[in-house]
Amino acid sequence: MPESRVTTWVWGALVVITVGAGWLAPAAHTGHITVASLPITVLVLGLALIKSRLIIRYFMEVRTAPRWLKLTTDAWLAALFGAIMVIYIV
Amino acid sequence: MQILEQAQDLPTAGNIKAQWVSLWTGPAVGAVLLVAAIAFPGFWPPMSPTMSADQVAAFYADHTAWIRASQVTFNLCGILIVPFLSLIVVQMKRMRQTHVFAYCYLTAMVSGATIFALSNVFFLVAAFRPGRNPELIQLLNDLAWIVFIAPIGMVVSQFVLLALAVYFDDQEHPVFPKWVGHFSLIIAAAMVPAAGAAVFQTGPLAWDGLWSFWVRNGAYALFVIVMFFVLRKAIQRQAVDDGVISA
Amino acid sequence: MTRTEERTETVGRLPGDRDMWIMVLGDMTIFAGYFVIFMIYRAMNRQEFLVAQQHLNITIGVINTVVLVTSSWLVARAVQAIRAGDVQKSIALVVSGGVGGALFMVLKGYEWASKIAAGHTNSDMFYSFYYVITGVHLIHVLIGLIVLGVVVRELRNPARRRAQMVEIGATYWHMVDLLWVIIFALFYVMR
Amino acid sequence: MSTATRNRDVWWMTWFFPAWYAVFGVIICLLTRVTPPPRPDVTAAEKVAFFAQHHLTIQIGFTLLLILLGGAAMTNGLVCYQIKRMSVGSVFAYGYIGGMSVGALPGFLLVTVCFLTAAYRPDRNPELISLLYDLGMLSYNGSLGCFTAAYLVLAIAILYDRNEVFPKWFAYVSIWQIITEVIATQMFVFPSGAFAWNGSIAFWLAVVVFSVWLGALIVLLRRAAEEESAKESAQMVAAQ
Repeated sequence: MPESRVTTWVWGALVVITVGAGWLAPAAHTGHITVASLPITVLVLGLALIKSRLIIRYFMEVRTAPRWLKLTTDAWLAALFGAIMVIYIV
Repeated sequence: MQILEQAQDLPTAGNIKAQWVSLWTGPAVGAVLLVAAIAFPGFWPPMSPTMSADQVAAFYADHTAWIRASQVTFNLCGILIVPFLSLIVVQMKRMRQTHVFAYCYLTAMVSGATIFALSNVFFLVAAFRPGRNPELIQLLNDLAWIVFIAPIGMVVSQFVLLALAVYFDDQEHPVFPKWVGHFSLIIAAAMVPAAGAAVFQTGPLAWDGLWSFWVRNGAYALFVIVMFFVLRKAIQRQAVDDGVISA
Repeated sequence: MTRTEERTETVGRLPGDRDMWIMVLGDMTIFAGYFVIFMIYRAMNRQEFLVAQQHLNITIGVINTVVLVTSSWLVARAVQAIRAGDVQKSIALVVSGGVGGALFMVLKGYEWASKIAAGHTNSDMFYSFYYVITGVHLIHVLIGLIVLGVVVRELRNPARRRAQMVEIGATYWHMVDLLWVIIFALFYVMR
Repeated sequence: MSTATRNRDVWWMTWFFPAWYAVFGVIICLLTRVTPPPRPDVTAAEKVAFFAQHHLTIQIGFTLLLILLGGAAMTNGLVCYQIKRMSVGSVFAYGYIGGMSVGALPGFLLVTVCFLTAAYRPDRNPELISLLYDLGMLSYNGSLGCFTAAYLVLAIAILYDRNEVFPKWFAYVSIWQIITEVIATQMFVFPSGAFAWNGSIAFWLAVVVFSVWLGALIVLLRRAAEEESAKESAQMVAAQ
């Protein structure tokens, strides 16, 4: 698959995930849901993690970058999302 | 200073003329500031830090007009010393070295002048409404005196930088003679103890004390007077070197 | 694929330059700090944050995310275009990416104005974070527009035209996108 | 003349730079207790108690700072000198010292004077002590524009420079500094929380970024001086 086609597919995935995640948001429902929800939060954070990694790997071209950069960006993602998750649960 | 006719329109002559004018702003501003200092009732003798709030308020109420007149003069004319100090920067840039000391001096000079300007404002605000709560007048008076006497860091660094620049100037004919460096450090040493004015209420280091008031201010005045003659000589030598005046 | 290309493929090639990656990784770390601190305050005021979050306009949030993701995609395409030697296409793509960024700022400005008009000022803790974090992000968008402007200017000048310059600008611009995606998840969507 | 002594003065200032910041760090952290900052969300009586508790160290520390205050100007003059060596001319160098010399008053002097004035008469009306406390801390932590201006001209100078006096990434680090100053605006609004003058974002994160900036600057100033020395000895060899 040519490079530009891959980029476009990634863009399509990002848009779809965004719209899907928007549907999960509390404000998307008129019923004023004001209860915390662990499954939804996990899902939302998981989707954000996928989106972030897609942007880093494909748009920022870390996919073909040196190993140290791949490791650094993955470590950043793991540390950030790990910390967010832990703080949320605790 | 008699500029040679054939050199009149040269840029070097313009430079010398500008420096010469700046040099003479020194004594002119010095004279005005001396008059202002004489006119400020709080200097004769310097107001004691041990005065109570009511006494301070009464002092401002009794001498409002003279405090305003003298401090407005300080406010208006104090920073006019800057062209004179800039002259030192210009001459430092002629010394045989990079210009780093000159830029440091310039920075310290600007900050130092700003600090001085702040003290006049505190004096003037205290005198603005003598009917204010005495505690507030005392606070403004404390701030005015502490800002006026104690923050000597900016001037001390100027003296140290000037001394360093003089010592590092290893030309055959240095811009300033070596003793200017020693002199500058002695003045710095004489002024340093005045920082104690922000702590002590009595004794020589209090803001009305022998050291913090008389020695500190006397040392600075002496520096300006001596530098007038040092700078005059340096400019004359530069003028000769540039072929602007005859030797 | 020639042999040299194959080698760079396995060793890996740094897009843009080292300096911009220091900027991007450092900025990502600083923002990670903001996010973690936000989460800590959120954990301490769960219900309050959740109620305040209801008043954010999710539709604008989704639209803005799509706008920024699309803008990022255009800039990624611009990098591919300049590598293929198509300067005009690359310029057009960078400019349209910039338009996306400008549109994002307009929408964000509208969102801020309507929130403030509705009384959701920074006296509410959730909104104090919202304004600061999105505000700092907006400054990054603004810097990004300047960066994209520089890229366009360099592309127009045949003497200075370099693919690396586009890569540098793109790296920064994708970071702006990346940070927004996380802001979107934390402020708008999670419960 | 020995070789490469013409920038001996630059070397002096380059060594002075970290020395001064070390002393400054000791003064503000250990003696005067303004960094990390005392709390903004306390009553006037607690502020009086703060001054009573640290009375002596505040007086020692800040009196020392009154004497050493000029060191800030000297460190900034050195950065100005290095900017002047860039290929971008003097504009940014003058802009840098302009911003920084303005910054000396709200950034250092005002907190020094306010805290010393508060410690000067501990029996002053607590409301006035409280005023001096707020005035000192807000001007010290919240003098934003002077430094922002200096960081901005520094960043632009580095990005446009072709002599490579400082690496480009340092321009970006200076931009982070601007961002932290932007966030610090919030400390004028919030007396507590993440954006207060002792807040996790407005203060702690900012301190980390500042330390990175300062540490990098110390290293880069040394590198710039080394390169200047090398260039000069090369020129001297060429001239002989």
